[in-house]
Amino acid sequence: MTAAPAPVPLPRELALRLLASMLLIRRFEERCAALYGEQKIRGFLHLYIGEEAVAAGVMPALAAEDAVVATYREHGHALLRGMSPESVMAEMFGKREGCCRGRGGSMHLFDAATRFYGGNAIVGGGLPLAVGLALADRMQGRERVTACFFGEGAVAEGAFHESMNLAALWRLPVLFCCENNLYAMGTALARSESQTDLCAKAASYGVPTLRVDGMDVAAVHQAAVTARQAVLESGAPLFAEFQTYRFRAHSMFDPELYRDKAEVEQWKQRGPIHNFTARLKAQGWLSEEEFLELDRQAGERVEAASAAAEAGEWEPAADLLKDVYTPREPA
Amino acid sequence: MTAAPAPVPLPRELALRLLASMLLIRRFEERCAALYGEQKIRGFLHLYIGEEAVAAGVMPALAAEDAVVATYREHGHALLRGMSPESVMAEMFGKREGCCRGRGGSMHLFDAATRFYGGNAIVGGGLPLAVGLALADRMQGRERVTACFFGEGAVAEGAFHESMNLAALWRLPVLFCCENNLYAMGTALARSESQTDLCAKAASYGVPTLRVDGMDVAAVHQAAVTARQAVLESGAPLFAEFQTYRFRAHSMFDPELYRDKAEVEQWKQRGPIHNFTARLKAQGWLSEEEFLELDRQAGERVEAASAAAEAGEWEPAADLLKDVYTPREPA
Amino acid sequence: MTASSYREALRQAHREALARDPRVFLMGEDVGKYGGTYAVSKGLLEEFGPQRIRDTPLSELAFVGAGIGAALGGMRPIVEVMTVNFSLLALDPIVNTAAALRHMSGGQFHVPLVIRMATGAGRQLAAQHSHSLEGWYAHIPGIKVLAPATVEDARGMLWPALQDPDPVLMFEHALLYNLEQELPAGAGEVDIRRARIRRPGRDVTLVGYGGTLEKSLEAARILAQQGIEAEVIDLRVLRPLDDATLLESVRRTRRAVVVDEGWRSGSLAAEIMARIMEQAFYDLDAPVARVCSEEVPIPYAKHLEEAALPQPAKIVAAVQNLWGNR
Amino acid sequence: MTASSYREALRQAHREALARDPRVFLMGEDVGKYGGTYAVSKGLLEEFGPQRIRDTPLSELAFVGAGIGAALGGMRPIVEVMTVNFSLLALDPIVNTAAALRHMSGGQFHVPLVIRMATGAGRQLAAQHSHSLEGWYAHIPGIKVLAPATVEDARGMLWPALQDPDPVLMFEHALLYNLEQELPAGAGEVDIRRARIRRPGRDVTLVGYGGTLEKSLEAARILAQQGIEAEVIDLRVLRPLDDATLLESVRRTRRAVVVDEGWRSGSLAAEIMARIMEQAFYDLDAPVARVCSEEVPIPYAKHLEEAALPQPAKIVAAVQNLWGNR
Ligand SMILES: Cc1ncc(C[n+]2csc(CCOP(=O)(O)OP(=O)(O)O)c2C)c(N)n1
Ligand SMILES: Cc1ncc(C[n+]2csc(CCOP(=O)(O)OP(=O)(O)O)c2C)c(N)n1
Ligand SMILES: [Mg+2]
Ligand SMILES: [Mg+2]
Repeated sequence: MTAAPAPVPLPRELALRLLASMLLIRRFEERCAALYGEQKIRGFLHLYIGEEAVAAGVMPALAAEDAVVATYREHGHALLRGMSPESVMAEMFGKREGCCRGRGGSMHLFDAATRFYGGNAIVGGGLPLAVGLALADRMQGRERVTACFFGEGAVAEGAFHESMNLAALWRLPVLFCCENNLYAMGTALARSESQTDLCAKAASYGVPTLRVDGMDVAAVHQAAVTARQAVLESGAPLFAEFQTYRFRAHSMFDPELYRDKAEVEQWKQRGPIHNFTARLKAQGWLSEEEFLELDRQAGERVEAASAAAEAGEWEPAADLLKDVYTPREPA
Repeated sequence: MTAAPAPVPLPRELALRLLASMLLIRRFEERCAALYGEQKIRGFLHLYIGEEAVAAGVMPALAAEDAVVATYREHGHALLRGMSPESVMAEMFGKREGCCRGRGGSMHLFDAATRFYGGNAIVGGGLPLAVGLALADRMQGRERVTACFFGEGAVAEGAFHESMNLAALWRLPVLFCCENNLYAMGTALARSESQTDLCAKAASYGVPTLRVDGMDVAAVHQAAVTARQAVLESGAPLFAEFQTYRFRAHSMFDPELYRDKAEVEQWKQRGPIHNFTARLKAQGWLSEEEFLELDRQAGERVEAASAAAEAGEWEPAADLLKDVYTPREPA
Repeated sequence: MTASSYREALRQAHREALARDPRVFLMGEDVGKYGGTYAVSKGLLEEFGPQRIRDTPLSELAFVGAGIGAALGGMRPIVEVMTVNFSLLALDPIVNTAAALRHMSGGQFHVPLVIRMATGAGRQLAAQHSHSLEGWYAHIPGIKVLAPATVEDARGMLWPALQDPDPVLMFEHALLYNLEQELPAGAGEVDIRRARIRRPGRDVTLVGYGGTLEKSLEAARILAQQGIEAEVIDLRVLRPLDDATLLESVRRTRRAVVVDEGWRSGSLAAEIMARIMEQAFYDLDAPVARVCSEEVPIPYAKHLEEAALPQPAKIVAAVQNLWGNR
Repeated sequence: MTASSYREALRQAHREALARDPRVFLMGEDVGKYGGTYAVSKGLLEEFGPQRIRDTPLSELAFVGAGIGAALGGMRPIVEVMTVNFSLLALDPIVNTAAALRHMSGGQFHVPLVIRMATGAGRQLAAQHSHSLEGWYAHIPGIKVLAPATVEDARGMLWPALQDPDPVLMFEHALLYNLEQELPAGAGEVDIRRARIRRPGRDVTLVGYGGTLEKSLEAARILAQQGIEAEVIDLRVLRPLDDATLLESVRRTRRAVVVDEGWRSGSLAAEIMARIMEQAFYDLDAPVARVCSEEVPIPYAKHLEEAALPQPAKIVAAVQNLWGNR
């Protein structure tokens, strides 16, 4: 017996925008997976498929002047922060049109224009960075928030502990966004944390918490709006746990020995796009044609990006040493 | 108006032994301070004066087969674990009769015979070591406890977080003994932790806690007996916070700009030797002569150690490279 | 002789060690349920159980430190730090405890611990996942550093490393796991004290190790076609270095090129050059040269990554230069 | 000219920087209320307040990482890591973020951050408090490494380091803080790109830096009495190395000894020797020698510590050997 889906507590236009956002990520990453098969994209590729509601809900809650710090699983965050699919895709191809001119690849997307500070391939590596960005805002009297995304696996790292304490001690405006997808590579949360209630940990730094259904983009968005406001008002950090799930393997090398297919299937029933679409349809805000049109637009956007990346150029190997140091006038 | 001192809830013989232990540490370290002035002892010297009740109460609660891990402020722990004052003092002189043949000095006392694993000058450095020692006991089916001492300053380090979680996750028999003397060098607890209730932190790993008056050697001892038993029975870690205070500077270089003389004086009123002596006298277990005799014995013990150290020899400089690697048969 | 991959050889070595000594256990991130990031430990959890194949949380500092403690407590731990890149988080226990403990304690304690990690670039994993920092570790007194470059060494270094009373670090170049070579049926323990001449030659000595051995051998094949016979030395042991094998060769060939994936400045290659300078200066017909990584965080794009790393063509050019140099 | 200590010179440099640029702030363990472990920042908290003189918890990883973030956010942080020994806990943010960020981001971001730390042995602080690991840092592309060895450099390196758009690490040898030297009244900014000849000489080049400069000068004085005129070079900048000054000198004197408190194997001294080998081999009359620390965790006892470290007598002997060697 299925209860009728809860109505979406957002304006229709916004709701449709969130859906479109999730579709963009989904289509973009499906394309990436295919391009990986074609060896156009190499290195590590960590897909966000299944978790789209988190980035899709949080990003529109942030202001343009806010800063964002993410992980190696950050295509979605980069796209929704406003980076063009072309620049992201070209980066994954290793082309000079890429946001980092091919230096970074999938795990290291950066964008100065949107204050997107990466793209960090060290688990927990972004946390102290976010604390410092918030410190700079505080010291310069800027009313801003730094949103820091990280997986639940990072919670075991010393970097988490030190960063939470520092942010709380100095009351810095960091919005800690923990994407709890239950696994760190093959390690389930219960096999990495003695205390699996992550919010209980945050409380031990005196940091207020929110636990959010990360499969429900509307819930994520509302929580993110609330959270950002709370950080701005208190000037102090907040820890938000988004409970979510990745539908794909950890990376393209992962044989997924550590979890049951049935578990994955169960979570897929709660798929963020699937369910949100159903709710919008149920309340008459979306027809099947409209859905297909949104999906087509996302696909088109991705195709354009991938064609542009394909047509892009290689950075000359002679420029290898560029950007190790900032150029200065000769001595 | 002072209330009558609470009677000491221990057998008389044990109580007198605890007092003698504290006196030994006190006299030993006062002598060290003097010897530092005479330049017989060099390097860093961190005195435990004021905190004696903690080591004095915990050590006799441990079994001979238990392991002990300490910090750079570990003279008291070393002595009460059963190392001879001679070998400790000679080590501080840098003599070959020292426990580490002059390699370690004040911050690196070690003793294989009593399973005393140092002596660690990296704040938080002993914590993962203790987890590993307990793991070895667990894997080899030995019913033992590893007692790990560290200051409240170490709680901010990532090493604390990672070690607490690992010990709790794997249910390892570690007795975490936090010596909360309120300062880490010049940094007061409230200026280093957003959450100053340290037991609240331990709870976030699901680790049971005890908060103990670290100025009361009887309370410390009773708590330590209870705590060790709990660790043995549960096979899992326990976090004990001993609230104490150091009467002296952090090290011999510290000008103590960061705390009021009045605060120090106030804590001295609660001096562990002073108060425990008063209680023993009040209940008729100790006369002034007996006290003086105990004190004299401690002083004698220390004088003998310092004379022996003075008479000791220097390790030949030709043996400098000894003990970098374990000698093996020639290839 | 049967063909084996480097990965399988490592797995066999683990299996043997675990079976032979109950004190041996393996711990690290994803060594168990996931089957090992590089699949080295695949199947071991099923075979030896969760007590001896221990998945750790993401806590490099604590589980390396716990490995040290477990070694002190009588175990023989193998700690896998997924890659050298993450070992930066565990340098404190390695340098300040594992390496120093024996000396600090006046010889009372020693740390029979093996730490394994993948190292090196070449898979387009970009700046944070492509370090070659084994040269750093080779700087530290109190530890030993191994770099198996062949399937035989992958098979045979683990057991003697576990027998060593002191901490031994093993660096496995990530590109080697798929390497297939012949292995004698009863292959086991190898010597872990000496470098090995992998190809004899009279005209020049190429010094490589780990990921640069194959590249050096490839360069030697190309040089042979040009009439230059290069001797190729595989260092195998990065600390303590086997000066004798190295110098005997260089004194004979009178010329050398060191090939090292570390960044040029402060590379292990510099140390090899310094030792040759100190001990064989008057035997040299030309300055010793080196082919190292360019001084840049390793970039993602394939052509840029290739340009950043030592390659056979660069080695060949460096050798040719030894004659045209003056 | 007025006499100043190295410590006071550093303090003045901080005071100047804090006064001159509101984006500059200092953070680290005990830099404020305690007055700085080496009293460098004594009085600055009172003068500039707790916003700009920030005591941090014992969290080396987080506050170094936060320094990087603050630099990205438009500040000009000076992060004091009490000593190089504790910087092992912060290597990940330094190597994987500060050094790599500009390159990884394709030049979009840069990190104008200064990290200062005390280094070196000589105060009987034993194995865990006596490291000289600046050579390690000099291996990392993306950062710059300074080693002020004089009061003038202590006074003058901070401001240009803060003007540098990229991360700059400053290593202050712990024995130098009490050093007193004359300083011109208006002393300020110095060049942070070049090595300096601290004593001219024609017979041999001694290469030192930081804590080994004074020892090299002392050796030169002893050698002068024996009729050997040593030129003494102070490297000053450990990355990028100033090859020009070094090689000009060595080509002239045709002999060199490198003096480095790092452990011998894999020391910065090896890199200097490699560069001389590569660029001035045919100008040498003898192999370049080095005087480094013995390969042992630094022991506590005074006579053992002295035996472990470079000393003027060892430098003198190494120089004398350059003639008797063949
Ligand atoms: C310090 C560090 N250790 C190990 C790794 C290898 N690694 C990459 S992702 C990952 C799992 C992280 O899990 P989580 O934080 O939950 O993020 P998720 O991948 O689930 O999004 C691991 C172990 C790393 N990149 N950095
Ligand atoms: C990792 C590290 N950082 C800094 C230091 C310098 N230091 C030595 S003791 C100390 C204070 C430690 O305070 P706490 O843990 O409370 O122990 P206490 O000295 O009060 O006994 C500091 C900062 C160090 N030894 N190790
Ligand atoms: Mg996860
Ligand atoms: Mg304290």
